[in-house]
Amino acid sequence: MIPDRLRHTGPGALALTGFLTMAAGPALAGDVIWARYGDIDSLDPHRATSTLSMQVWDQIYDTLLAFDEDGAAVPNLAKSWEVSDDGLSYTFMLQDGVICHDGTPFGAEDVKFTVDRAFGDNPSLTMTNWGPIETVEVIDDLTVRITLESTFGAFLPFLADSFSSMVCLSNDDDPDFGSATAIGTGPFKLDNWVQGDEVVLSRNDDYRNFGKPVENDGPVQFDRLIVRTIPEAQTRLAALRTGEAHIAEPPFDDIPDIRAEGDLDIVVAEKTGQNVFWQFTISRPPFDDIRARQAVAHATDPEMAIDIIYGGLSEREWCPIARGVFGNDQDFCQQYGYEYDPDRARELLAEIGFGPDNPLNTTMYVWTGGNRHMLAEIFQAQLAQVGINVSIEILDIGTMNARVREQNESPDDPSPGTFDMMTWGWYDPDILYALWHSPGAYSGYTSDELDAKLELTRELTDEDERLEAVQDVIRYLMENAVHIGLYTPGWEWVFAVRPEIEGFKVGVFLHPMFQDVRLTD
Amino acid sequence: MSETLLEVRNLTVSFGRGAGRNVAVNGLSYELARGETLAIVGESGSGKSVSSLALLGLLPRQGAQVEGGQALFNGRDLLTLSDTERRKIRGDRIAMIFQEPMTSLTPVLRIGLQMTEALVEHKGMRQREADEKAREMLRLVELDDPPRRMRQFPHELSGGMRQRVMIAMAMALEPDILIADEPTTALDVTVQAQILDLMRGLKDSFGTAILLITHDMGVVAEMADRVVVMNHGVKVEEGEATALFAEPQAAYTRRLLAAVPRLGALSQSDAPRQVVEAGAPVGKTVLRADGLCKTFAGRGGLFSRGTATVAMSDVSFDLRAGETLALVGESGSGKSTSGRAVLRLIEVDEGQIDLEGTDLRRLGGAALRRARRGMQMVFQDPFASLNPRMNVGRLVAEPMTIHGIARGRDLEDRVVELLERVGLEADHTRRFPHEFSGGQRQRLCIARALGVGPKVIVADEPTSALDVSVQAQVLELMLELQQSLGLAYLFISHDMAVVEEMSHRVAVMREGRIVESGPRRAVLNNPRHPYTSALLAAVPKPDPTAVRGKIPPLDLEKLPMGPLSEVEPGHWVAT
Amino acid sequence: MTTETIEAPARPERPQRAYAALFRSPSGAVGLVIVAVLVVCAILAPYIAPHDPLVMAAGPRLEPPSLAHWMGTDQFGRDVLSRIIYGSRLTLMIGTIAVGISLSAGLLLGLVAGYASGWTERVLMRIVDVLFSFTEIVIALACIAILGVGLVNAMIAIGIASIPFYARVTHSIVLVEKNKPYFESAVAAGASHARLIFLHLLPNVIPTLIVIGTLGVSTAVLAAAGLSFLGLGAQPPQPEWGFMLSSSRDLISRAPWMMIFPGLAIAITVLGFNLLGDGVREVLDPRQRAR
Amino acid sequence: MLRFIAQRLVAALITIWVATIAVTLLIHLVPGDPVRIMYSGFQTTPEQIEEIRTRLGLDQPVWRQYLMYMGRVLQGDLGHSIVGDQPVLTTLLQRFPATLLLTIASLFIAVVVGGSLGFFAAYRRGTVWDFGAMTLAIVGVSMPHFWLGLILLFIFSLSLGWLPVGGSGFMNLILPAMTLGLANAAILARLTRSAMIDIFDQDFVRTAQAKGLPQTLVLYRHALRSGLVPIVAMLGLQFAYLMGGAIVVENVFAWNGVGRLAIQAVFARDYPLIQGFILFFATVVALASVIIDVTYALLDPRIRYGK
Repeated sequence: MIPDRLRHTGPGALALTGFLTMAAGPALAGDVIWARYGDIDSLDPHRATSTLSMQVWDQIYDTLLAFDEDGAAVPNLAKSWEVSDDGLSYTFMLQDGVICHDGTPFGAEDVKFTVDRAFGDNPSLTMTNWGPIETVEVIDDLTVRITLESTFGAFLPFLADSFSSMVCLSNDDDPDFGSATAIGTGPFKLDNWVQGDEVVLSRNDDYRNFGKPVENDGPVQFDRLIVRTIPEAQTRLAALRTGEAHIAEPPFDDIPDIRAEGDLDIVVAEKTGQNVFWQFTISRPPFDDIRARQAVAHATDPEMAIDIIYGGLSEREWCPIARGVFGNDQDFCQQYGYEYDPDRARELLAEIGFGPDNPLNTTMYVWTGGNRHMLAEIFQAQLAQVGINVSIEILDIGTMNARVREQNESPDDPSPGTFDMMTWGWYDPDILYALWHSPGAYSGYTSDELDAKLELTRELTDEDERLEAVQDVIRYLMENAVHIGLYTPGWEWVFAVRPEIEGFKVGVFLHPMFQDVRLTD
Repeated sequence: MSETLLEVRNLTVSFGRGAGRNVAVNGLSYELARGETLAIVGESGSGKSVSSLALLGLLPRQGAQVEGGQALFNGRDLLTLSDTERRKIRGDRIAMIFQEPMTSLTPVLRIGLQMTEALVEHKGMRQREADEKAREMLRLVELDDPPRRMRQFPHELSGGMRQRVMIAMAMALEPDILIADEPTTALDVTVQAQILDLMRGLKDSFGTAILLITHDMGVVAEMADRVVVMNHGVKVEEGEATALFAEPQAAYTRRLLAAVPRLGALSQSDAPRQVVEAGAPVGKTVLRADGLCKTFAGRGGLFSRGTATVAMSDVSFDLRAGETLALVGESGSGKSTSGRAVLRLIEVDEGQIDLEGTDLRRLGGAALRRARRGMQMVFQDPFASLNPRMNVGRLVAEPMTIHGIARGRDLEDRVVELLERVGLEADHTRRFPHEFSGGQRQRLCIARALGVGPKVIVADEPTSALDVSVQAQVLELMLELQQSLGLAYLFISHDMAVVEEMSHRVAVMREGRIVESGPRRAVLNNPRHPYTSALLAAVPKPDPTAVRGKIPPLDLEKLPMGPLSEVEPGHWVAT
Repeated sequence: MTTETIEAPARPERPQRAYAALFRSPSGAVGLVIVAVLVVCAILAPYIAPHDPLVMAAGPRLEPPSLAHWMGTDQFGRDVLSRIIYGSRLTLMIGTIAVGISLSAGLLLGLVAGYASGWTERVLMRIVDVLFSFTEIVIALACIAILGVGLVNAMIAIGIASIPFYARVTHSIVLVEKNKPYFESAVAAGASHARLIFLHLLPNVIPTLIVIGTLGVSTAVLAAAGLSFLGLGAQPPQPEWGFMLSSSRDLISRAPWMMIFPGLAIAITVLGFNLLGDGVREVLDPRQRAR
Repeated sequence: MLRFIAQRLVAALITIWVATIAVTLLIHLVPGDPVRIMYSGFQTTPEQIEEIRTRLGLDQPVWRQYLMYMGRVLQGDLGHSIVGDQPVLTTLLQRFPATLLLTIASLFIAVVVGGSLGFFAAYRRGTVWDFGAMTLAIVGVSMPHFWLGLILLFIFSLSLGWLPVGGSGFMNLILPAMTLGLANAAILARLTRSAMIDIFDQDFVRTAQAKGLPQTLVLYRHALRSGLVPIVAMLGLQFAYLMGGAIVVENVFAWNGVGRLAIQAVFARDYPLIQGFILFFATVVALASVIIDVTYALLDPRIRYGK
């Protein structure tokens, strides 16, 4: 099975957990409190995949490369690199004088430790995303060479992502690493993690920024960052209003009011790489017929739904990969897309024998949280208009993925096939390979033709050639109604910020950055 | 003996209101003189307890109300006193002891505290003085080691000891009146005798008047100076005890006295009264129990064994057709266990049970069920021994249905026949057990047992839950059935007088063993075992003229409890 | 006071009179009325409900209670009253199915254990006791962890979770009944196992179980609403009351009616079954009025 | 007495032991492949799945798995959670104090409110007061606690602003403890009432009255002291109920206890965490009931000085 990455899993994804947590230690003058609906899963970047975790790793660890404002991978801890002619060997030259939180210098051994660890006995959950790495060699203290088994177009972007966070060698053999301790080179040191409650981080005075798109390249300009879990949206808002929190995701329904009041700033992340799309059980009726899939696509109106639920905070996304990701082009995708057209949907259904007297009955799976269940209820009502009776099952992401795979793998099941609002966040079109190259992340639709097209997107390293290959895949997926984009982004992308906080920004692919944050009165 | 201490006039107590009103005591009047013992006697529902509870304001808080009358004590009407004033009299001037010594003491408080709190409350004593007084009282009621008793909790004492504590507690304040509500009913007969002795002694030394409430004419005869007889809430007769026993005036009293079984009435005959002309003679042996042993394991944990109780040890007897063998003993003697064991309602550990040549212990499942046809049981509590959800017709028919004796029309006829046989009516078949009185229910049980034509009936205290008048009728029925049908009875009872009336042979049990057995006449007239003698001596006689001496204490440790040996033909005594 | 029992006149224990008696018990009467209203709502939902419970935009979104929408509308503009009326169907279904599962299994276990005695009884009841001490919610959570989220699974989970309780109740009644002389009398009469169990024990166990089962419906409704509230039970667009409560949480200050009415519906229903259970108990066993 | 404690401890150990069997079986009752369900959220190759299966011991026969699991449990190792790979025992222990605090605070409220209400109703049996108290109690029993919680929250936090909406300080404890405590006070009031009515009907209360003791002495020394035994005995079960109730209430008020963790674990199908939770819960409840049993044994001389 292939890389898939979820920036959305984790138990924190429940919107139903409760009303607030104004926790433990007293907040101090130099503290910035960031309230979120859920907690991190682990301090170890190899042990979790949730966006909530990743956004905290960003503060503790640093990466060899970094994404610039456009999503291109640029030098960071690695000041430069060389690629061998066959494209299999990368030699990274590291910045001098970078210091880990425990005071040890950061160097090639730490890089080797991190990569080896990702492929070790208890490998990283994102091991396959690292690419076909064969060896890591320490050339000298500040030079490290990574050799691949085959060319890998997404290798460099991966090294800019949080999953490749550089873990210092000093963590080796520490049994508490990941649950109580974490040593990196990022802008904050870990003070304390109270599970389910808060992560307390304090400023790393040795921190220097090399590649992130921020103005302040030195240490952050406040003392502590307290990342607090407040599951209930209303409570987060209350905390924001009373000053018990500085930054928080507000309830969507309240955003127009907040904007109108003008006390709090609303920061909306762009180029998140997040995508929500339809995926079907193609292995059995009714969705083995393309017309059934197209009917669903024509019968649903994502624009109207996201307008009701998110009030313009999300956008219609025509492509199978989200805005900001290499290869995304709305105009290109729209020509193969499916407009809202209930009459067309009815026609298609009639062609395959469904009608008002014989409705199509099926089930839609939806991932919990982020108001997606409400969106699903709207889609359910829209589908009912054309004679598709849908029952909704709201599942946590793990169960949902398992269920989808199970559906795809049981072509002989007599019950009707299902479809789902699938969710992904990724920084590279390599995601399509993960999803649809046989056997496919969900054991879903595969074909030799598609496999060949996808292999090409991995092996090609030339940008133009790769773009053409990627769009070829997109066209194929859309024409066959296999992967139909709905909207972007889908989770953890709206922040309300108190006025005394200046300079908070969220970079591409949802990396929040505190380097420029200043507390004013 | 002349000064009137308490004068009750026209006392009326009722339960419930409106349509559900039920008068428990109706216009009761009596006087109690200083130092005398007045017995209020009656059967259940006569209102005897209610009337005395009403005096002290101790009626159940819900439902019961005093509707009228007066109770003058020292010139004041107890019934109209305020709660506080009545409380001051209660326990101080008028004390009370109850029937159930096992539950009448607060389980979580030490004896010492319970004995002294009234002294502290009423006499204003300091704790130390009160303790001293309590110890003295405990000595007076003949409890050993009073200081230790004071520190104990009620559960550490036996029933008899608790009743002594209750008496000591009541008498400690030297009350004018002691109300004793069935003070010995829950006790074994030997303990009862001791408690009655004790009460008599204390009364004499303190000069306390006793209001004794009881159903037992023997106790009345032994204790009372004067007697008030009640029936259905009304006083039917009042008089000096000797006169009342000698010449009862009211018809009810006469009936009551006639129904009381008197020990010794049949001392000159070998067999029970003949109630049927040419009754079936005693035949050959139908049931033989040999060497029955049963030990109940105590409830223990994984690591700890519970204390085991030996319920039966080497119990052997036989029973012939048309004969009654009585198993006699006090509570815990193993008599009921033996009765159940022969029916295999309890599995014995060892021994043989032989019913007409079949070893019941070897039978299993269907064979055992078939064999049960030969032996039926009548239980003590007629209220619980009939399934409340089955109507009488089905109840009586059930054993016959089980054994396929009759069906359809035939079955119905037989049910009616049986009902009539035991003195009930044919149209009772559609009724349910709760619509019948205790005596009627016991008749139903008997009818049910008779249906399958058993050889043996095990009757476990069949009349001890019944009033004496009802008891007499049921016993009469049982005799009649035995003599006309040739039934063998294994008759289990604690009541020596009933045993005498019913049995041909007697086996006396104590602590799981038979200590003496033999022909009834031999055993009762000429007991060879000290325990049998003590049992017989302790039975109160319903005759105020018969003066019984104080019963010498039994040395329980030294009682012979070994194997039986034959002292005369058929008469066996433990050695 | 055993010899002179101040005995109330024998009470009829038969069902024919029970209904009449139920009306004489005030709590029973109130409970019966509530439950009857609930049943009527469930049966006649399509005729009573002013709107389709599932149709969005039956009115404006988040409209406070008004003449058109007596209990207001939810975030999709669905009529809250109609959803509550239709919700009664789910509630009754939950109650009966969950209690059906636990009652039948518990009855069987309790009867077998109580009747069998010996090792069978000790082992069975030890297991039941242990499960009982886990508490129902934890067993229900374990079942849902196994079966997955959903209303049907929640019903099954609640049903399974209460089995130990019903088994204990049944077992204790069986023990009491088995030690009553009438049972021994039937044994002595030579009754077969089947006769003893079905003609003697069962009829005497059932009345208490009717009480426990009626009270159990209220527990089951409460538990199912709780699970749905946590998101482990009903799924959209099911108008399940607990689920409606849970979706009101984000809107609690903007649309308190979305929180008030479903909660009220649950509380009244549960109250109804509790009162009915108490009433039935009073009728069947006047002495137990205290409990 | 020592034997009594030993018996209760053995019973508790049996409970815990059965719990270990139950949790081992739990994972096998899952329809489908539990490893795949657990790890489906991650990019896992078939080889990895097999590797995980081996690591979790799920490729072994059940009895073997059980022995392995017991071996680890005895060393205090409840395994690692799937989400975040955190040590389960540490995670539970970190959250447990909050749950314990909530449970004890609610038990206190339940006992004080419910106990006195029930005692009062029993004493005034059959009066308007009794009727009122019992009406209150049955309404309380019928009220879903999550709804009560929301209402209290709406009134005291959102409308009046008197109390914070959640968190872990004392002020934050008030609402959840009230919610859980009041809901159980209603149950306890009914239980106390019937226990006290039983006591008031006992012969020894009549004996105490017959002695002419003042009513307060009869009530408190004789009736209440005796009534405490059955009432305290009920608290063992109440504690378990409260622990169970805490699971829901913690989720209403975002109280950071094991209950909230458990619900998250169920959602995420994090079986090691669910197993750990059930075992942990069973252990706590079993030990609590030992403590409560010993307490009531101390109150009851029949056990204290008995066999």
